[in-house]
Amino acid sequence: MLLEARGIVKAFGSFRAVDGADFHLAEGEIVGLIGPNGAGKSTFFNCLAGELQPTSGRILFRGRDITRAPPEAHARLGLARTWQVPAVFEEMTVRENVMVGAFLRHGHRQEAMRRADEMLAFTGLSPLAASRAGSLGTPARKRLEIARALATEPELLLLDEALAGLTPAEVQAAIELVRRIHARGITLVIVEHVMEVILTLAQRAVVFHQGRVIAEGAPRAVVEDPAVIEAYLGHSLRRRSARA
Amino acid sequence: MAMTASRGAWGRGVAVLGVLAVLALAALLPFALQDVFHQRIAALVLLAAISASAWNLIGGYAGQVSIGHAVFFGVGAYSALLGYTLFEWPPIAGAPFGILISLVFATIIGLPTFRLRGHYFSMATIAAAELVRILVVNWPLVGGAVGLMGPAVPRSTLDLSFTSPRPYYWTFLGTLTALLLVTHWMSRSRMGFYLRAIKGQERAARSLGVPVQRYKYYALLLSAGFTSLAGSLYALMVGFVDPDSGFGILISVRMVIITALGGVGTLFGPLAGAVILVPLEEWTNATFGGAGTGITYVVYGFVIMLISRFAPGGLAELWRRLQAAGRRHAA
Amino acid sequence: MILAQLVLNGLLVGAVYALFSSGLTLIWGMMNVVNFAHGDFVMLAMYVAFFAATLLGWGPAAFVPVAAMALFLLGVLVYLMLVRHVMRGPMLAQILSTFGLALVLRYAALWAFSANFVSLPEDLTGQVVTLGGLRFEPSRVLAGIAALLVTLGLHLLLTRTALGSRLLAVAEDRTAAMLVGIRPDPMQALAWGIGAACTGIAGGLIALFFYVAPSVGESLVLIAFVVVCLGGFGSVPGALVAGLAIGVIESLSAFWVGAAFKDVVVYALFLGALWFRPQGLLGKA
Amino acid sequence: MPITRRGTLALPALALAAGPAAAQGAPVKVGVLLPLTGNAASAGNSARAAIELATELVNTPHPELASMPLMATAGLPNLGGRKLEAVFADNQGNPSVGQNQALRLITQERVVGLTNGYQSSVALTASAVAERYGIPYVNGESVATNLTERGFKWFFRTTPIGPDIARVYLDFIEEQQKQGRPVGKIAIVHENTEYGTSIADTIAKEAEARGRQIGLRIAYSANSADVSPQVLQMKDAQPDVAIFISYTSDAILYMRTMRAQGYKPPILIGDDSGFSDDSFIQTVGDISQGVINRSAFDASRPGSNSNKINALYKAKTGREMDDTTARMMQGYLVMADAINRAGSTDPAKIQAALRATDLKPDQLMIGYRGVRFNEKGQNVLASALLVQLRGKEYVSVWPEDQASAPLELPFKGWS
Repeated sequence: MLLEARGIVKAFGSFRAVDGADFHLAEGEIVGLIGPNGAGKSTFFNCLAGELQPTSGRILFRGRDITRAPPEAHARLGLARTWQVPAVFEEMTVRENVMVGAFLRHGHRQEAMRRADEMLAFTGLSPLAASRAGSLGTPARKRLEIARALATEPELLLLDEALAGLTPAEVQAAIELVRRIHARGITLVIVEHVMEVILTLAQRAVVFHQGRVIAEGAPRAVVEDPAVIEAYLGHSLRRRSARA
Repeated sequence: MAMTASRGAWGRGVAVLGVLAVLALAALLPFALQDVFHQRIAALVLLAAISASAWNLIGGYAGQVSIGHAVFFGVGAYSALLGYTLFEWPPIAGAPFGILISLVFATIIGLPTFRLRGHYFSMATIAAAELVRILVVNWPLVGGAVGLMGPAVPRSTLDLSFTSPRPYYWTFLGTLTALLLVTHWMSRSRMGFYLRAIKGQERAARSLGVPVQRYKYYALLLSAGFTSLAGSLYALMVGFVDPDSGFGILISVRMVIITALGGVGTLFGPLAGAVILVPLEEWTNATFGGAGTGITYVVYGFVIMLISRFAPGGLAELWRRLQAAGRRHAA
Repeated sequence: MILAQLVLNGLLVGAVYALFSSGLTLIWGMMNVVNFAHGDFVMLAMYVAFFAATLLGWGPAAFVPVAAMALFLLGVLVYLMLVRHVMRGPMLAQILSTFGLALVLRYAALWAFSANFVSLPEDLTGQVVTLGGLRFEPSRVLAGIAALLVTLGLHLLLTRTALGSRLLAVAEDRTAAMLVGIRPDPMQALAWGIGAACTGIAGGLIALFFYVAPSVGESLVLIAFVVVCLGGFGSVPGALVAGLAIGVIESLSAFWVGAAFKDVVVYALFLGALWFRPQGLLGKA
Repeated sequence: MPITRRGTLALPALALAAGPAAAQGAPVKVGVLLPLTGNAASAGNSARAAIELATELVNTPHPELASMPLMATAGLPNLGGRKLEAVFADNQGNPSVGQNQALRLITQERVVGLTNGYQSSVALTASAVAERYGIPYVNGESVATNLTERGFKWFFRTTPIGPDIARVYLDFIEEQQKQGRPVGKIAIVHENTEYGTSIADTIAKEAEARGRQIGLRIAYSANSADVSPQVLQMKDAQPDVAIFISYTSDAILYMRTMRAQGYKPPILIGDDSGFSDDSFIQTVGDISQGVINRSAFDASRPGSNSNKINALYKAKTGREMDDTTARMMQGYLVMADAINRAGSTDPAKIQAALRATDLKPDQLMIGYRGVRFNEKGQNVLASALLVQLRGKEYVSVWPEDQASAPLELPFKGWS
């Protein structure tokens, strides 16, 4: 077991965004976390990444308790992430952005640069290496985040809506990139509310609703689960009625 | 970079030669300036550049805008003269103690305040510096409100008390060169990248394994040490320090202003800022000061406003714009 | 008795601090711009009051609104000519520009009005009232009431009016505000105007019992920064609470610890408060 | 660095044009360091006007002031009638700037001597430059004792200093005791920069030497927005004598707050500075009736030099000359006199002339017993008297032989 989370609760005041979620992940998997907006999947994701500390529950990475470990410790242990809204270092160049990640395992500048260039080539960003990251558009920023996270040489990569807001062609390219990352032997967790992405990419899907895991299994099977349909439908129905 | 390795080495060679040439020219400058007052202004430019460059390490590279750096400056200045007052040491002997005390202060101030974000951090540093200033004012052992005097008449060359500004100029030039070398090396190392990442996006930096608090602390230590040294050098030249000229809030603000004017987080920004600002201060004061109408500061303030209005990134931004224009022209 | 008098004096001074800080907290909190020239805004308002009272013989009912209007114009002008252009730059550019502005205003005042200390005519500032053994100057009570009213007014403006929600929307997210059809520039110019107008009211009232000189803003501005920060940036009620608290703490510590150390107590408590509440007393996390 | 001299020359040049054209050779320049901006700008600018006036008086004949040196004649007679020129420099109240400006005045403006400085810290650093360059420096107003304890050869000071002042206060207090007034409890309230602290220390030391206790000592910061706790402390302790060492803004606040809190000490002494500022009298004079002030400048006696100078100053500026301003002006005039007696612009000769200075009371515009320097450069004949506020004017009340009006106690304040 690469990652295991047991009974995770995350409360903000009296509101429980995550309410007793269990989760496990085997090495080499691609798992999709799905659920309607506000289902708690992002909060849960941030607990896994160390950005938020769960109110209760435990998270184990390779059997090691990382529940209260700070985000930087997660990175060191081999657990990298990207952000829903890309958080690139705007004032640095694309290469420098990736070098920040590479410096985690390589103290020397030359070595970090070599490693960064590798990742830029891998993600197809080499032509943009010298551009200021702040000048990039959304697709390139998302790619840059992935390159930067990969430069920390993770075993597990957590992608937070890495495909949201992309055009269909860009989505195809991104899916292809995710496959290649997986081919390098990196385990992936993908948070996505676009169902299609999960269907094509994930080996397993975990569905969140109201802070709990309501279904889990092969993506095809999960989307046909009545509970899941109810959750999504109910959600969109509520939204429709709210708008009216 | 599309540059090949050999061209990189060649380019670096040229850069090193260029820097050496500039340094040699800078060292010879006092001979070109016959006028003692101009020599002194040149020395003051370097002194201002040292403290601004030191501030730049934490304020510029790491983006933690401290407006309380006068603490370290004052500690440096006081240490130099306190050694003389209490034990009759040559003032320079106090400098290492100033650095040590500054590192302790940096720890005491830095560790709790680094949790604070943006303006809260700035305000906390102001409060900490004011706190120290008031305590010094009310502490007779360190001279209280009266301040501390250096040796009125030099007892030996060890007192480093000269009539000519030239020896000060060279001392400051040496210190600044060392500081800029350290800064340059730091900015290209892991630490430099980490600091810029922290400045850009603290959360993202942490997710990439950057121990944010630790690197902020390193930067503050480096910054505090050099700021303290600048204070000691100031005391050496002026031969006197009191709470306002050592710990006053304007000392802190001036470091920020000079760096912001030149370009935050750039190697030569603080120096460029000092080259503009210090002569501007002296020129306005010499030209308008005697009239006693405050026009000195009206002109001075207006120039600062104009620069910030048209180049919010400081002179470094203007420089980049010029370069870009040059490239467009060449193409 | 002395304790009661000390607390009363502290509250009255604290109200002045709150009044003095109300405009600053609006500008600072909503636009994330530190206005280093804030003290000098107050100084200008005090001179407006001074000249209106001495040259035209006006009373506070006339010169306070005039000072508010004059400062409103100044605020809008400063925003349009200066702040608008530096806001998108780094935080340091704002420090740089408002510091430059502060110098220009302070020393233009020195140039125009000389460095001499002046004050309003004695008949405006004069009376002392004794109530139940406690003594106070009505002008200070007036300032205290004004502080409450200004705070309340600002708070209602921001939370209860369409204008307020537009101002807040721009403060929250400029781009998003633009998407829903709010033009940010006029909104922010207005915010600067309103912030400066509050400062104008403060200056006009403080002039009633304080001396007026080009350097007067300098001696008040640091405490205003502390008040705004302690209250939580942008929190108008926070500034009131913090202002009153600092006034009383100063008064009591000056009496018991020593006047020279009262700021030590204030700064130490301020740092301590930030340790427990890094976002200020009433600030949002 | 285009350092020009336009600004510094403009006004003295005007003063020159006004006088009769007897000038031979270039004017003799004296550097004047003043805090023209910053916290003490008010004092600096008052002094600037006084020194402009002094320059005018030296350069044009003023027979009505004939008892003072250089007044009856035009220019400096021993230098062939060359004009005197004051070159002003703003020290911004900052010791480092003071040092810069001293250097500039010496090396660029080629002044033959330096005067003033105002803040002791500035006088300290600026005079160190003068010492190294061998340029005479006459300070007329800084009271820090250590200024004349540094073994300097080029530094002279005309003002009474801490110990002189302390003696005046304690002599006065002891005399009041002889007349049966209670003076057992003395309070010192002082601002906590160098000025207030050092004067307060000296008074405390002198009191102790005479076997008296300072019952209450309150240090405060001059830029406080509120001084009511201090007033309540005094109201609580009820001292017989209160000595205030304050700058202008805080002196104004104290008077207002004492009135608001309904507290009057029976004897209220203000130490010069803030309490002697014309702004103080204009803003809170009405509620400060009978406040006693240390001063060496008593303009209240008709026909005296002080009275005439004050009238000229008032005509020029519309304000009364205060003691600090007068002491600065006197310092400048001592320098002018020494240059004239030296008959040369050679610094060493001016230094020698300064050493030989022996001015009598009627040769001064201020109430010293004379000007004569000891080997440290301190004027041994400096003295102070006490004046009391009556209406909008200070009148001399003590010591009795120099008094122009009787002392009125207790402190009246407001009605």
